[in-house]
Amino acid sequence: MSWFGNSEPEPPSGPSPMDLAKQEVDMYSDLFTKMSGLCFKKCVVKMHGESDLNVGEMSCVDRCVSKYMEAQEKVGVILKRAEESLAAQQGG
Amino acid sequence: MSWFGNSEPEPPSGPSPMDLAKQEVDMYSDLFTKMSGLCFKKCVVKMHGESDLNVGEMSCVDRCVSKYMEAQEKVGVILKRAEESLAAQQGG
Amino acid sequence: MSWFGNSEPEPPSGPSPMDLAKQEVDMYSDLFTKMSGLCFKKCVVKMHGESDLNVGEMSCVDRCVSKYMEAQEKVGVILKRAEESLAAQQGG
Amino acid sequence: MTPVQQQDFLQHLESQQRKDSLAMYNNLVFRCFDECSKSFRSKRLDDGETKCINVCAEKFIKLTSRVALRFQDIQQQKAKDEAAGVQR
Amino acid sequence: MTPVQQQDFLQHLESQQRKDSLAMYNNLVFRCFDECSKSFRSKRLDDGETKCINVCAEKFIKLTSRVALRFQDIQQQKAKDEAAGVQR
Amino acid sequence: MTPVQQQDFLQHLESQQRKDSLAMYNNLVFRCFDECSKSFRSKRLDDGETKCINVCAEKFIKLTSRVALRFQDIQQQKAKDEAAGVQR
Repeated sequence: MSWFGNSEPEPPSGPSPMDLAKQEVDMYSDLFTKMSGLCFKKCVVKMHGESDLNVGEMSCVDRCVSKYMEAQEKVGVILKRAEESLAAQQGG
Repeated sequence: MSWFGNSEPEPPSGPSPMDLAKQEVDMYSDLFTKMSGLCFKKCVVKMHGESDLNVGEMSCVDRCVSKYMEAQEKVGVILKRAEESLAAQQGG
Repeated sequence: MSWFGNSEPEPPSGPSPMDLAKQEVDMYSDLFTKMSGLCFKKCVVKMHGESDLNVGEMSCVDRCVSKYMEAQEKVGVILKRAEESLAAQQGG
Repeated sequence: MTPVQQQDFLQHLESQQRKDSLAMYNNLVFRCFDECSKSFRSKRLDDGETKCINVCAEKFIKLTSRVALRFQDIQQQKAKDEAAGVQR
Repeated sequence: MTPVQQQDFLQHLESQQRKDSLAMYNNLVFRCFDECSKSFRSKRLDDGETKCINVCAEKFIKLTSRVALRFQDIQQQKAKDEAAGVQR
Repeated sequence: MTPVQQQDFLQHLESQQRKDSLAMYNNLVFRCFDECSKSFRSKRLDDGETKCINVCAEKFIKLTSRVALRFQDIQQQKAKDEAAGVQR
């Protein structure tokens, strides 16, 4: 699985399940950080007054998370297809 | 200490002092990188002429660092309070 | 090699060649991520219509990569000189 | 996974969470200072800047908890859909 | 490097590539959602936003492959220049 | 900490510093190229872009050294305040 557009040496032995599990944990925490940051930027504009989220901000955040996760899924499908066509090209 | 708003399984054994010390080193280097980047953005605007910092830029950087560290402290207090109230809610 | 402007304790034993090799791999992958992101921002503006890169975008990307790598080299020379003068100051 | 691996994995999870908390702390200061710092004529934050940083930090913490809950709702819903073989 | 070190290094290379792919996935979603999400009146992406995200993701993937090829051309050219003692 | 742990910690400190230097190098190129690159009609940086990148890099390096000194002054001042039980 590599975007460097050239054939890589066959990896010696597959990745350990532990390594994969850890990378998934890191991936979700990166996803969470990015989604929170972006929904904050899009939904919370005024920094004066109340320090609670108002009703508008709360519903904006809920919709932002739902749409972000939908985008995550859609981009995942596109990346998968690109990977498969890359592998096909390299006779992988 | 987690922002995922749900109760986590009790960590098996506490973090090793070595792990904590290493994380603190990483935290300060991340703080330093972010502070330098932001003070550069706020204090250094013109990229032509002299390649030394002029007097105005130098005093701006000194004040930027001082205010940034003050913000670091203030946000630390707020995060600590939020953590404590989160733990209280979960009967932590 | 440190920007913290004070003399560091002599590192106990030099870094292992393995550690250096791994850091170089990480550096190039960070360089690649930054360069792709910046050239995307500079060369790909419209997100509607064709999902292929048009001729203009393709030549823009080629030039962006070539100029980015030239900048990488030039900044490398400047950093090296700054490091040497820092070491000279500290009688390194 | 063997008990030792499980232990190691929980250790990683716990260390990752601590890393995330420290990273969020630094991100929060960076974001709110960038948003709220207006001038550099003094070495101290003025009242307006301090108020802005407090509101910014409080709102970001509340937003993060809310995002965590919505994120879990969606993951649980997806698991149920997959179990029921439903493709949303 | 000893065979064991080589093995360890290849393992690192392979794990780094997987990490890069996951990081690119998250970066791609972040960048294209930031670029393409216009309003938050509904919980679902509308057609315009979906189309924009698709084009954005496809173009970014194609751009990344092209950057990789150009990057390799430059590295190979540099190696040749160095070998021929040419200072461009 | 035992001598072995101390050795390990110094090793980590030293490796972290190298990582920071490489990260600063990449950040510096990213920031100054973003700031200074104006057009993409040629494969080479023009004189104006080259001059801008040089000034940007030099200023950033000088700023980083100055931030490091100010940062240390504040940390030392905080340590003294804490020792004297002073709450600024």
